[in-house]
Amino acid sequence: MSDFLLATAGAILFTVAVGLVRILGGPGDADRMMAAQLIGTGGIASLLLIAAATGARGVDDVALGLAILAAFASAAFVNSGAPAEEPDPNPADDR
Amino acid sequence: MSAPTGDAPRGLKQATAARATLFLAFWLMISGWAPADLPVGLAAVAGATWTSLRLLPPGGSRVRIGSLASLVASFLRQSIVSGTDVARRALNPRLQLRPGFVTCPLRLPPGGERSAFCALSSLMPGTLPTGTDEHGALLVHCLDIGQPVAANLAAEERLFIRAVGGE
Amino acid sequence: MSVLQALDVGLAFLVFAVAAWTVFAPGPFAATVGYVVYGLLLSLVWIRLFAVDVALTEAAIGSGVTGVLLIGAAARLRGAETTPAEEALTGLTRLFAAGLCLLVAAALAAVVLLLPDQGPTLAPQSMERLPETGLGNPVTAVLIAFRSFDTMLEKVVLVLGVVGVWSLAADRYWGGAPGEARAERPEPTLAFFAQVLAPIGILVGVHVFWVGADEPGGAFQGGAILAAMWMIVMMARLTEAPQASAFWLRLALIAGPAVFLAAGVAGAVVAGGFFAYPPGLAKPLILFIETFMTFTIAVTLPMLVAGPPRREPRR
Amino acid sequence: MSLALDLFSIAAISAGVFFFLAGTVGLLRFPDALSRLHALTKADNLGLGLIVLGLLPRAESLLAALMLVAIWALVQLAGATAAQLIGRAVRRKGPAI
Repeated sequence: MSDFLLATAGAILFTVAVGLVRILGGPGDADRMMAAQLIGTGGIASLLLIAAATGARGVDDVALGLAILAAFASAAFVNSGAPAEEPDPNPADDR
Repeated sequence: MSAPTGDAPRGLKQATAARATLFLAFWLMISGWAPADLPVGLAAVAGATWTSLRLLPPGGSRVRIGSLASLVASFLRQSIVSGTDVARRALNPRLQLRPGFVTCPLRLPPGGERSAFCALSSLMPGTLPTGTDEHGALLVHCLDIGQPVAANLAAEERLFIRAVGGE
Repeated sequence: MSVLQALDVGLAFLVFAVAAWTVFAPGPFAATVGYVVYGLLLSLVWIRLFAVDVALTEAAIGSGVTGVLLIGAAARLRGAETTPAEEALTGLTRLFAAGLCLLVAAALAAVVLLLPDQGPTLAPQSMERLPETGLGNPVTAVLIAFRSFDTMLEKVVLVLGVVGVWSLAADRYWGGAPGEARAERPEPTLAFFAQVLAPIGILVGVHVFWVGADEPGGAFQGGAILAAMWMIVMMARLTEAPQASAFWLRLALIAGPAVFLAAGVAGAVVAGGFFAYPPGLAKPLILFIETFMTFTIAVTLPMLVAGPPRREPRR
Repeated sequence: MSLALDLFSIAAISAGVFFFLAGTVGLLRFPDALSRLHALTKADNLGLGLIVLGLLPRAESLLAALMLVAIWALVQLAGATAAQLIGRAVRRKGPAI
């Protein structure tokens, strides 16, 4: 059974890798951002499978941490784009 | 959020108790039942409850357990349909896609409940909310604009409003 | 070759491929996303090496703190993809830089490959003395007991980092708040996410810190998760970043190292050695120090990410 | 009984892998960024859900099983949020942002 779990973890990593090839190349930054999302979901899936197969302790907390932080890259991406309309206060001006 | 203004203190007390219970259950789940851990757990629960109340002040919504269960059941069913729908379209040799935007007016006013509904609908078949237009209607991206997207969304919204205690 | 070995080889290949992609990526943003993906893959690698503590650190820091910091920086640089300094680089300079990088990589590879099969290790001694600390997690014992002075100085470095970031502010912004003002109406999707996630993240962060005494976890990982929660609340514009001149903020920034140092000095008086813990009291003392460290880390990291003050201080 | 549970695990986890595969095929074939976003979030979230379902009978305790469900729910929340955020960014500024 654990061989099956490891094989499926490998299969998921493989499909994730193929997806990464597609979206890391773009064309847009939004496509690239999806790579972080893809590896987040796929990574957690294979993490859980590997943990179930190898019985490593404490992996639940790692999966929990990754799940909590899975949307942070996308949040930073849209957040950094948001204030572009306002003029950026330029510190170099007042020297 | 149709907040009843008269019994605000009681609503606050109830919301505090409900959220603290929920967070305590979550703490016990991740940390276990050992009595030695309990003081730290209670401190963490207090911190989480304070944060939650500060970020999301309790509104007037009264969650109905029965309606909530049917909403969860509907959500689970919809996520299976949704994933199958994407899989079918992706694996279909002719790639049956008619992507586009549909404008869906919502009855929920802007606020936490509306955001929660948008989060749910982004996991439903073929729909992805991408913000609102100037009239407050939801701009939904769909994989197939031939589907009755707006009608489906309105039906889900009715179910959602019932679950959070509207009507 | 067993399935597990095949998986490990595949994982290693994937990590290598993403690393190579990051180096050769077309532009800073693409490279940054590649780097975030690389970090996530590394947490899988650490799990396979049964280094769950490191996997937790990688997950918390990589997806939370550095991910947000680097993606924010890369998106900000989007308008100016090539700086004048970059344009001035000739082919020869680039070749020289690549050569230097290769040299460093080769030296590191040589060190790893030339290690004796039974590498020099202090692990048996650490495990032997572990019961004296009362802890169950040897990683925490090494960090807070066996090499505590080092760990204390690392936290001082973090505080110095904040001072460095703040010193980039223009004179008139000194003491002000970093980032944008709190929005009149925060963006609903992100606001909802932060409202739901932050309390849960606080529970997880405290749990990871607390469990670190006996299981994988610890002050740094827990503090980093708490830091990420404060960051998402600020990103959603539900709260503003505090003013750099706020007294409570300054106090929070130094609380961890200060308590740690005080415990170290007290050890010199009470337990007969700088940073020695009195026998029997080691575990409660370590947890006491770690509590303040967690708090300081949770405050320091968001301040590093928020950047220099960009608004005039209110008085 | 344990054979039946094993078969259940194998079936659910295999179905999960299938949906990850379908999501990647969607990423490869769908013509625009927003459609690819549908493929990514919906198929992969269902894939993770099925894998969690398959691992539930193998969990050491009830708490461990609940934890798996909580991890799944948090990933759902993250996926829903990220999809909406990226989707809105693409709609506003075009796919080339």
